[in-house]
Amino acid sequence: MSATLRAGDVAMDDAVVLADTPESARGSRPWQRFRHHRLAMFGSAAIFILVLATVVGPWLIPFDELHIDIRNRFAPPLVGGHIFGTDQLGRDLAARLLTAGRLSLAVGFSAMLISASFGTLIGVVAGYYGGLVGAALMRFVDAILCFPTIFLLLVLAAFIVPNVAMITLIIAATAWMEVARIVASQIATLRERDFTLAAEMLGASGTYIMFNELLRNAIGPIIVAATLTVARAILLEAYISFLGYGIQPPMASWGNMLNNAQQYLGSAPWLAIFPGLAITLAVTSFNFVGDGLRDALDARMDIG
Amino acid sequence: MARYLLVRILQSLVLLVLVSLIGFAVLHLAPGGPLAQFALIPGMSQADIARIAAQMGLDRPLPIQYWEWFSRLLIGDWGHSYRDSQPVLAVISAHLPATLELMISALFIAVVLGVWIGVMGAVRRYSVFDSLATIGAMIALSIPTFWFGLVVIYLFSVKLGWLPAGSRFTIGDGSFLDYVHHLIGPALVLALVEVAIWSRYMRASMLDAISQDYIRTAQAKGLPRRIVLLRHALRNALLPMITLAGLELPTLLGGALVTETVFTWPGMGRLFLDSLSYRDYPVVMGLLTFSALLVLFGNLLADLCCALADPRIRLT
Amino acid sequence: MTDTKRQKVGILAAGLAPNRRRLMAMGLGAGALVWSGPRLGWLVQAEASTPPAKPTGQIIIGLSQEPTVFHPLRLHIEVDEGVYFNLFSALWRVDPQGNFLPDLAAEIPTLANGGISEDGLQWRVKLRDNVKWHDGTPFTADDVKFNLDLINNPKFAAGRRAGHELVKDIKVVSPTEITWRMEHAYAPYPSILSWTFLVPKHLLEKASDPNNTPEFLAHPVGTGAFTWVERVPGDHIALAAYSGYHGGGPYVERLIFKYVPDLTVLYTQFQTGEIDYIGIQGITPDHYAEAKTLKDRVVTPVPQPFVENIAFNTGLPVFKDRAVREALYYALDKKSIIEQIYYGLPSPIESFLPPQSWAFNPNLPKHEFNLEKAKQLLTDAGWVPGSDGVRAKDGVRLEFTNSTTAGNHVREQAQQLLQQNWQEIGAKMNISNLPPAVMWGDYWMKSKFESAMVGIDFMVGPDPDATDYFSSRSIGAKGNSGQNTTQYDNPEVDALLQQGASTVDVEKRKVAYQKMQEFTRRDLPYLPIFQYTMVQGVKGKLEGFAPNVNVQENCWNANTWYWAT
Amino acid sequence: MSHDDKPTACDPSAILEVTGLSQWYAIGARFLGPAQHLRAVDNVTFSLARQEVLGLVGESGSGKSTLGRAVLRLIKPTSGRIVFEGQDVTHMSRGQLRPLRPRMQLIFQDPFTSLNPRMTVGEIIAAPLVIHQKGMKRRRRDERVAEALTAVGLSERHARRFPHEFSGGQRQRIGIARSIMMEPRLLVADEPVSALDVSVQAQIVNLLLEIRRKLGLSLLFISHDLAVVGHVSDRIAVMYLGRIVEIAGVRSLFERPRHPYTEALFSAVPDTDPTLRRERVVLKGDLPSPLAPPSGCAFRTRCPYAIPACAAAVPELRVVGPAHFAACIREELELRSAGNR
Repeated sequence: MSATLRAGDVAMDDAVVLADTPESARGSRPWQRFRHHRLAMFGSAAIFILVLATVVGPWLIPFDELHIDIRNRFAPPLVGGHIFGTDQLGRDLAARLLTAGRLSLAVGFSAMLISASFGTLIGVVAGYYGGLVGAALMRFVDAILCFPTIFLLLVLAAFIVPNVAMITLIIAATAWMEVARIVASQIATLRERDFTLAAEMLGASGTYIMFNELLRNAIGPIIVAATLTVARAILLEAYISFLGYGIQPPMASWGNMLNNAQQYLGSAPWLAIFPGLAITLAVTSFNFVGDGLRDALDARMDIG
Repeated sequence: MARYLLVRILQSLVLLVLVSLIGFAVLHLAPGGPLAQFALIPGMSQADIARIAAQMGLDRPLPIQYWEWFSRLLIGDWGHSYRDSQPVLAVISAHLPATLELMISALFIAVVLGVWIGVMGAVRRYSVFDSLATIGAMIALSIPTFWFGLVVIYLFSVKLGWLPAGSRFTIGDGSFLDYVHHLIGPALVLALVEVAIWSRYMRASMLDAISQDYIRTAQAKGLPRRIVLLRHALRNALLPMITLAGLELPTLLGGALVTETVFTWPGMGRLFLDSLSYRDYPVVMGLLTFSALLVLFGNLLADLCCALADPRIRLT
Repeated sequence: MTDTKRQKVGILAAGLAPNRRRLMAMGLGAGALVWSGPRLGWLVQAEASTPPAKPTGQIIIGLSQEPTVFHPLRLHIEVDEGVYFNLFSALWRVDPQGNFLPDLAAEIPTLANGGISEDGLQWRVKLRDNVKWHDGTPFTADDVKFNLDLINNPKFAAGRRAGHELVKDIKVVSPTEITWRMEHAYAPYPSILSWTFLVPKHLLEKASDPNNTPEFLAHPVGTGAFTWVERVPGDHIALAAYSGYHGGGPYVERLIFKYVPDLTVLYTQFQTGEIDYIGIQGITPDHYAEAKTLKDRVVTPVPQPFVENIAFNTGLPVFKDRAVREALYYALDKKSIIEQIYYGLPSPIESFLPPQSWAFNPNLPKHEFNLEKAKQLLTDAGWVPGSDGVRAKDGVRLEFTNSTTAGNHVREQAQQLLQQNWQEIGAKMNISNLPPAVMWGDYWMKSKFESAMVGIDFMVGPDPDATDYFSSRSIGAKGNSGQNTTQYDNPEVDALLQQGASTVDVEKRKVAYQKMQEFTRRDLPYLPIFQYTMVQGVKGKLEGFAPNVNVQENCWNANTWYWAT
Repeated sequence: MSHDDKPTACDPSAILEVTGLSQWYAIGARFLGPAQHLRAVDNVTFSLARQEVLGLVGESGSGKSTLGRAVLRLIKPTSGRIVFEGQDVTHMSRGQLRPLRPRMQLIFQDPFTSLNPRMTVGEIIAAPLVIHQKGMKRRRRDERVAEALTAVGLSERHARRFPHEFSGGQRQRIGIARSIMMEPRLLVADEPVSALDVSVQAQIVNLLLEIRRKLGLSLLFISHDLAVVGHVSDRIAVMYLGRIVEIAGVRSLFERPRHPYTEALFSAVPDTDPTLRRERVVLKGDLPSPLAPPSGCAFRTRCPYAIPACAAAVPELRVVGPAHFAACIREELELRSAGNR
């Protein structure tokens, strides 16, 4: 039994050295890199403000986003206390913009969670087992990637009863392949590392190796991909809502606000401008953060 | 090489079958159908609808319908559109030129601008130009294409009246200049995202090339920086971009769909949306298959070009 | 954009042939056919300026939907008919006053001239002898027989067979004369024939499969004023003047149907002059005020026979109670919908029939927007508000979904206004809009919806006979053929419908239908909101243009259009 | 020579018996096109007694590591038979092997890649417990980790750190701690010190020997360094191009090597001055490609004593002395031993 061995039994001059190594040196390096990424910090701040605004904002605005004031349609910004004006039914645009943001961000986050989980699952299995299973899974991924995303999205969206959950699901359904690919290639490389063999040698099951040993090494790229997926998902929601297949009224999302606004482009351009800016800001922020994370979590710098 | 080609083509065919299977399943398993909107025509009985459905073969089991469609596809028969009864290939090829025109001009803008911005960014790394280009590209990637299109229409068509608000040409004019005039708006909108992508990739590729030993050697030998960069670095940096052109096809195609919608451009995207809402299954299937073919072909071509251009890449 | 098209489809689905029915109501149905002279180009004489000596210039017609089917007997949509009027000819056509004008026929068959027998069963049609197909082949009675046979050919995917299936014993007497027997008398048949465009026998008879005629579909050949030039899919269709046309004109070299899927862009192009005429959906209401001020443009609101409704599925417990339907009607802010959302263009209505119909009942109770009355009605009927403010009775919550074609923005605005109106009286309405291919399938036909916002033309054929929509024997959900999707079941209405359909005496029919309108106004299976109005725009210099409420497309007489010099 | 002298004999005291083991890899076996076979291990037979240390020595590419992994059934052998503790494990599935894993363990050559960089040392060492003793309380597990760390000369404070914070030698200690966690009966050490600084090598070797002594386990010690192997082992097997060419007790082998290749290896062992070390200086040419090994004796292309007969047939391992086997047809050769250079 190992307990019968005592430290003193063996020379341990090299073992003593590390007593002074600073604690958790590893944890801080990516974080420092991230903090020095100006755009990423800007993005984080913007996301924080957006989330805060959409969560708290609607209570601070003296208008209900669903209240129709039909005789006060198309009020331009700053008229009648409506800082962003009113829409085609006389609803306060600022209030709608914020609640729409709540929905758009929620759809983006949820779609990311679903697609990242599913993509990771597929990627891990494909990367770990390789062979026939892996090839079959990756060909499936390839096949779906052959469709331009918008085509696939529309085909799916055209045939479902549009509600928030379904929209989220179909966005996730068109966004998981990238994660799957990244994870599969990561896992396939990691699988060849000795520590995988070591785990196998310990009698670990495939599931244990995949999800306890390998997955944590692919977490960096997954986080990066997931962040960029949020950006994509927000955009995709806007696209399908714009094309008329997305979130249905009276619920507001940035996409369907734009969809409704384009008809009034000439007469009430603010209806199109504000939601468009909101989408751009949100998506840009997530892209900035994703970019920053990519630099900060660069696998080459970190994996032993 | 020939073997590689054969293997790749076989792989692509397998993918194509998968693609069509997925497309077919999604289309046909969904509720609704191509005849629903005729159901309310006065004097149209439900028996009439059933009769027409049977004449269209819509009442048979799905696997049989798929097999019929697929086996015809193999002999080059893509079926006929439910809407205008024309062969699907003819329908697609009628809409193809408009889309190609848009895609090629957007790609042209993207390559020229993107390569220039990328090279300048890499050469003057961390300069103000580089930072602005980086931020600009990130923002361009984040702007919803359709919204940008709307803004362009609002500014240049509605407010300034410089550009037409849509369509591909003025009927009765149709001169080259007229075509170009109509093309400017949608091509710029579609190019936006592509410029961003190309400049990002080009910058990375160029940075990679500049850091190569032989470039440093060449510089050390005292060759003018300009010559070194253009003759040696740029050539090597452009190589990976060939692949990008192939890989970017789905994005470009998807972008074209949205742009065509905003600018009422009579291309494949327009056709796709119309066919979808009419449940014109043969055309939708045809378009899905066609775009998948295009994408697969693009990827294959990119790989081949890359291999031919760079002897270091072995095709095994 | 897509939604404009879908909006169209939504309306479309409510009835393909709106205007022509009114013509029948005024014409044959009322027994007051007015004969016009044998010359088709009569309108020209009415014009002040004169048309050019030879075809000059081109006219561009803007459409928000794309015509795609060029075989007029096949399943097609409304927009295709604009092309048919100019490419093909029917036996006769109809003018804005509702008069039939002989086209391929030499004269209109009537009782007076012996074309139709006393009992309405024997028909004899005399044809023109100077008509040639665009390829030069003469048009004869054989062509007419071929068309009637083709429609009834079980292998042929004919769009509609109503009326035609009654035609038996067709005999070609001579190249210019044809006779047949009707299985039973059918008053609307002359009207049906006015939009039955004939196709050439010599080009189609050889096809072993009548549905598989790709050559003809790609290059249709007719007897109309214009010949086929080309179709640029997704963009436009071009027709050219036919020098051998048997009627008046044509006076323009080219007629172009341009497809612009976005109504706003369509309007912009009308504004800039790229488009000479906006058809079908017309100018959107929000552009009406601005359009009126445009120079050299004639912008006219044209009433349509569609009635915008809220349809209730009375098969559901919540809508079984008439008090609920009545209360919802009281709580419907009709005025705001019409004045704000539709810019005051359409007119409010209480009946399912448009005021232009001879059977229209003008004495129905006027709608009143009264929330208090609505609440009182519900409370009296036992619907009491729950903790969340939504009323309920015997465990049934006053909560339901409302559906329409997804993407129809203007309707969605009205829906949201209704939602707010009804919330105030404790009724919860949830919006669940569907793509047209789902909405108008079994969901609508088999009464799987809860409530729907839909524009319907209730008239069938020539007259106000709405058996299809109100008879308890027309409930699709109960396996019947028909469109009584509200599952309205009233024995008295059934009796009145029967009474109205079984007599030819117009006065007796009028009594029955007016009585019936009182019932539908009281029972409210549909809440009538307004009668549709289309705003059409045309360039001022376009001469010969004559709006015609009796046809699908106002390019019905494009053969007489020309540009004033 | 008698049949009993053959090392294939069934020995009840043996913990591991390997018979005719071959490990071939198909190369270029793609869709379309013929396959070639790489004979990484070719018809190898040996056994390992309980508590014995068997050294396995050979150049890189000779198939030592493959052999090590094959006997542990980390790979599926092409042919042959592996008996571990009396159980035939040759054809066992991964699932069937799982309960046996705690009793056979591997120590990796590269301490940098064999430890999961995203796991703390504590997690790494606790992994066997997590896998095999699922019910174990977390506190008990931490205790066991602490004990193991102490046993290999580290401190329990190190359990919360990540591998990259440690030096190579320390990492190897972590690897050893992990592999002894479940008290294995057989330990295969695959070049455990070759990636380490010379100064640290001895410590690790001594640690291994210490552990072997304490736990009473059998050790298959794989190395290209004959000096290290000689220090550690009871017996030594010399491999060349996938085959065992000589196998004997340390003393016997060092005093009188009977295969020219063994002699060549001796010549490469540094004497006293490490600066003189020049490996395989006496061998001409490179290691032949294992894809196309020379006919007959695979070593003949580089052997200073090769004769035409060497090409005729693959020489069998034969008894050349007490428990000393060699596969060379030139038994008469007087080869230089480790000492006389």
